[in-house]
Amino acid sequence: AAGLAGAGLAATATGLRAAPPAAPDPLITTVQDWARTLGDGVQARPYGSPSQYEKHVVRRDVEWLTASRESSVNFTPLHELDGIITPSGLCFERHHGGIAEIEPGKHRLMINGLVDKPMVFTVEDLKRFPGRQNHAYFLECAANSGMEWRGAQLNGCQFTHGMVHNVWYTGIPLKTLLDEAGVRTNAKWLLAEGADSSGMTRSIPLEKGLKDCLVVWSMNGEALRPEQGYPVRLVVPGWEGNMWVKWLRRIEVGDQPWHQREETSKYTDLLADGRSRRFTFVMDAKSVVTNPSPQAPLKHKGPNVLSGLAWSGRGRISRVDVSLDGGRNWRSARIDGPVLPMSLTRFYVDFDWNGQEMMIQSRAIDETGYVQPTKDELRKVRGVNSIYHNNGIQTWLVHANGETENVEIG
Amino acid sequence: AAGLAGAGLAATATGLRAAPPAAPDPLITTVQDWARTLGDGVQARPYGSPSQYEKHVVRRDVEWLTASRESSVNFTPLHELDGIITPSGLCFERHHGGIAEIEPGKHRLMINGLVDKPMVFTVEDLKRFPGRQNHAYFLECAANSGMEWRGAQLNGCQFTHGMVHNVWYTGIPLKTLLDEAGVRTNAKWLLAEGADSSGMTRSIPLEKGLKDCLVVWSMNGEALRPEQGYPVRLVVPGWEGNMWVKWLRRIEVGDQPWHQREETSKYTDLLADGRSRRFTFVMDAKSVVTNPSPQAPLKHKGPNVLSGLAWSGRGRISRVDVSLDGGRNWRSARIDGPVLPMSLTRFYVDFDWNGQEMMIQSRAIDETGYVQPTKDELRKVRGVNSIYHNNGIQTWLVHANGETENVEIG
Amino acid sequence: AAVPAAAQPAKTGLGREAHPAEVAAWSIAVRPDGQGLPPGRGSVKQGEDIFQTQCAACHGEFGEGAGRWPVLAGGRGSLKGENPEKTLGSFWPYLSTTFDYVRRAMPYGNAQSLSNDEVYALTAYIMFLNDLVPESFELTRENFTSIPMPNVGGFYDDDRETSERAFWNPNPCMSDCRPTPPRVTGRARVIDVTPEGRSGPRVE
Amino acid sequence: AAVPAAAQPAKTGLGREAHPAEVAAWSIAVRPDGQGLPPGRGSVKQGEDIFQTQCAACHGEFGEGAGRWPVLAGGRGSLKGENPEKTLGSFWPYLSTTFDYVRRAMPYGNAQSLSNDEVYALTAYIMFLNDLVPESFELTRENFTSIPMPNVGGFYDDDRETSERAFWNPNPCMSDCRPTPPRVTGRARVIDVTPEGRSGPRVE
Ligand code: HEC
Ligand code: HEC
Ligand SMILES: [Ca+2]
Ligand SMILES: [Ca+2]
Ligand SMILES: [Ca+2]
Ligand SMILES: [Ca+2]
Ligand SMILES: [Ca+2]
Ligand SMILES: [Ca+2]
Ligand SMILES: [Co+2]
Ligand SMILES: [Co+2]
Repeated sequence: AAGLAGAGLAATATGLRAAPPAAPDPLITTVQDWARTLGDGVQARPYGSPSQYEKHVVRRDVEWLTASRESSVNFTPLHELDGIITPSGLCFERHHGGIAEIEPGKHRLMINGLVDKPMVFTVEDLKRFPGRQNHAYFLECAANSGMEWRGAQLNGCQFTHGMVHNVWYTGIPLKTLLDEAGVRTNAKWLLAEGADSSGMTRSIPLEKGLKDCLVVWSMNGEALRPEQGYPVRLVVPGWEGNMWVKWLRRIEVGDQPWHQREETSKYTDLLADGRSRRFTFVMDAKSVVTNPSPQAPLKHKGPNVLSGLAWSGRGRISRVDVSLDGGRNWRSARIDGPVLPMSLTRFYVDFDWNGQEMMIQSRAIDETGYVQPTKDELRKVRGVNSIYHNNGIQTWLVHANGETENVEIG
Repeated sequence: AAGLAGAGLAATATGLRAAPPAAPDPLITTVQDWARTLGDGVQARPYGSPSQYEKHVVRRDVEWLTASRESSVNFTPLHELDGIITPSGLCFERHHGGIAEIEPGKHRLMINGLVDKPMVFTVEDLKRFPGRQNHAYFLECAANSGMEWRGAQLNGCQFTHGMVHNVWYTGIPLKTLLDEAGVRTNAKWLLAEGADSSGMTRSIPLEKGLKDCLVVWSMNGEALRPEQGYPVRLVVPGWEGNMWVKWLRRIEVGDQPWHQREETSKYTDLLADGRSRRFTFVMDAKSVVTNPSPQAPLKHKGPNVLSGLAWSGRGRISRVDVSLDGGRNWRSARIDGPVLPMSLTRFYVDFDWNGQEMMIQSRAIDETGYVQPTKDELRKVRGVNSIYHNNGIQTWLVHANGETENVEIG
Repeated sequence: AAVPAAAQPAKTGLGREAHPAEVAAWSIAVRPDGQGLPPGRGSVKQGEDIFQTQCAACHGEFGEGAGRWPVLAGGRGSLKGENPEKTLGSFWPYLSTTFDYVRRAMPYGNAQSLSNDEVYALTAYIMFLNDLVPESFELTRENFTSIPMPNVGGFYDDDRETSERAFWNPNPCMSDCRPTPPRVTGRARVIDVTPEGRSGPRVE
Repeated sequence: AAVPAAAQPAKTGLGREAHPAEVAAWSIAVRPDGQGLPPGRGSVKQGEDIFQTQCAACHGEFGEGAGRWPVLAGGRGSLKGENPEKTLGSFWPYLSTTFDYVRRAMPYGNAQSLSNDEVYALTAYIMFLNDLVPESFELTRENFTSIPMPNVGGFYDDDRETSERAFWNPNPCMSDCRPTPPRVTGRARVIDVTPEGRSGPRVE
């Protein structure tokens, strides 16, 4: 394990602690304003926001990506977060007709098609169904990392990997509503449709709909945010985010897929031979080191914490390996926090940095034994025209001065 | 189980579904504005907020409770939430000198007293320690439900039980910092001190500090909110909220408790004989039905979901029982979502309501076998002057019209 | 025909039956086999007029796309190249998708404002722009499924669990996994298209 | 005296040693045994002057509390009654708590602005208001721990796990747990002190 010798992965004691400063720190020896005068009282902030010193922690977009911000995307600032849950205000946004602002009393959810009786539900109806459930699931856009197929393009994990979030949902199984309407025996597919101005639609195999899809009205404990489908969205665990229809207004039951625009023109994976895979629903296991990363460079020699996220649409993460030398040598990371199926999973490597250049990578392994491939392994089987489902191993080059950049290695 | 017959706890089918309306719903047959025109694009909301239709979901205070809002409390709207996690913007606030607004680069954390060397850490230092951890813990103010000792007083679970929240924390064990400073063998107590204008202090047994206390900088994935101690707070799992010192600036190590104002004048439990219990740290098992409740009355006969929260400072919740007839008959609720030690736990009872009056109660049982007592059982052993640690069973009276009120029963 | 499932799960009685007019109003999805197509018709000529008024500003007079707005025509033969252009003509397997999507989502910002005849006409015009039909063509519910689509055979269902079986690996290499140290072959920095953090949007 | 622990855990080297002046600046906690008391002194008389200027607006001229601001004097003998009043005289077990708290937190809104002598004087004055010392009294570091406190014996450590052992119950009753149906004995509605939801604060 030669490559590990220089930048030791083990947290070993690094000599003596720093001596006291020659002069005392005036931030300690003088009474600061916040320790003397009264700050804001209760009810200054009936609904609280982050500190004024955290204004840089925001979703960001890449303006040149799209023609209009109403059909566009912004990105979760993964490098500023910790744990496994994404704060609701920072969950990346992807709209196709802007944010539908729907008064919940005016929202309707219809189940029609191959059912005994077509049904209409209000949001209040949904909240009265037995069997309400809570789950944390990741939602990843199939186009996450899509700009990186041909090589390193964007300098920051917010942009390369930030089309993912992980949220606690409360709702009822979609099966409950299908049972209420009575699904006919020849049914095989569902069409989920949104109430927004793109009328977003996706075909979903009935089997998935009956297995673990949820109709939810709550995220991270409170009502869904408008950007995330308020008042009702579909949750399709482990499958590509585009299918998690927001502002869900209709489920049609049928015996064939609909081949909608979002499953033909988009979200099909063009391979090198000019043919395309379709219905590539499941998100393969993936991971990214969020710290250090280009937006969060290393600042100190000595003890440091490397941290990152791993996830798999096929179930639980069973292991994450980290390399500091571009994939020559690997060590398994420490996973902390809950390891839930189809949920982001947090990993850490506590390491000492002696200032030498590093090529940091992470590699997720899930409970099915799938091992996150390198980008080159992926390109070998898919070419570079796929747009979607780029789960290749990311490389961050850390320079001697701590600066960190997105690189391709060969 | 006579009392259950009228308002059956079991979710049984209630006859036929409603027929289609005579006229179609225009909300369906006409194209709504949100399905036609473009809504806000990405980056209209770099840090998102709840829907304009959720403005009633806020922390609220009780103005007559305190002389000034800078030393006061507001309450989590428990009846509007679901799952186990409290959104950061809705976590109740309790300040003693208002919200300290601290620039993180100017914050210092000192460890002094019975240590080999007194130490000073910056926030950046903390983030470089090995062994970073993530945990969800409830924080309950010892005075939660304190207004209810002499009888039903406030009409809403937000006010009777809203001094509790449940948050994911990221940080390091306090032990890590104590080890770094080197705790002397005669040390027995810690003093935790805040940087706010109340200089908040609490004595904490060293044993607890070494066992599971955390020094954290992150809540629910992002930086602590200013109201919750940004940039650094102490986490004291299962123990009363006042000890979880916010804006943590100092840990002093000593061989005796300090008997500070918050552990003598306040947070001691005056009993009927005029003597007081002190150092009543642990929060006994407790629960509350959040829906229905006075602020969230029943609106429909037929299927309904009763929901609530249970928690214990001694570990995991093992069971929650619910009664609809004021405690004559009980049935165990369905627990959904993670059951974590010293964390809020969500329970549900799916039931059919025929419109009859109900007296709803819940009873938490934890893994140590502790059973949440009735209010009268509690008063028998504590009197009514305790202020703190009121974990008695709450009764909601649901009227035939669904209105729900806070009552005492005898 | 559809038959009810044998063992029906218990119903709660929540919700209500939909009115037939409600189902009709929201049943705008169209399938490749024509299921969901409304009655109606529209010609290339009619489509051209509507397109120039309501669509060309974004998609270009000939569907070539204005600025970064989507291209709707051309791209035939581009799928294996450096810059695949995916249009109705070059890529889309079914015509129904165009009808369905234009009806539900276009014109952008004024969705669901077109009549069924207008959608037939626009679909016909986009087909014409892609050289799939002559200028004289009229599209109807009746002839809808008879138009051959060039790339209909270009798709197959997800086969990753077999074709990418090698990614399931019980013994991923842990040490000395490559003979030579890696070298940098590309840098995002050089491309320089990352938004500057400091000039990004701010929450005030 | 303090000795280092036998098996020292590994150090990371993070942080730095504190400067003695830093430790001194932040070591404002005072214990019942006098540990932490700074040198200094102050008389009831001196305390009265400061109290009337800086404290009486909230706490009242005689510590009786203005409006809902805290009461600082009186309450002796009230602890078993309907309205216990907890003051230095009636409830607080240790004098050190007053010194410590006034120094760190008062006057409210201008904390940590008093000199040590002023805090000694104010503590003396609050003792006087509580009839614990005569008007001529001067408090010093030296005599600090010699003043008897009325309720020092009124506290004992948490004993819930023994005194409330009955709350651990392996078989809580599940049915017919009370002979008669419960009746309502009190209603929050009657007291009517709940803030109205609709008039509550709004997020705009
Ligand atoms: C103001 C700009 C604008 C106008 C006007 C407009 N479109 Fe579009 N069109 C778009 C955008 C943006 C998209 C992509 C939306 C998305 O993916 O979220 C799109 C997508 C499409 C697509 C799918 C393209 C693909 O490759 O998937 C078709 C077909 C289309 N438009 C047809 C039309 C027609 C027909 C009209 C006129 C009736 C029209 N558009 C008017 C902006 C416009
Ligand atoms: C502007 C109002 C205000 C002024 C002026 C003020 N106080 Fe206070 N005092 C308070 C409040 C409010 C509290 C309770 C704070 C809390 O619990 O968060 C308090 C608490 C106290 C307590 C503890 C009471 C208890 O029962 O626990 C003491 C002792 C005290 N003040 C002494 C003083 C002294 C001495 C001064 C002047 C040097 C002073 N106060 C000036 C508002 C004031
Ligand atoms: Ca201030
Ligand atoms: Ca930060
Ligand atoms: Ca609009
Ligand atoms: Ca609500
Ligand atoms: Ca640049
Ligand atoms: Ca009133
Ligand atoms: Co896909
Ligand atoms: Co207590």
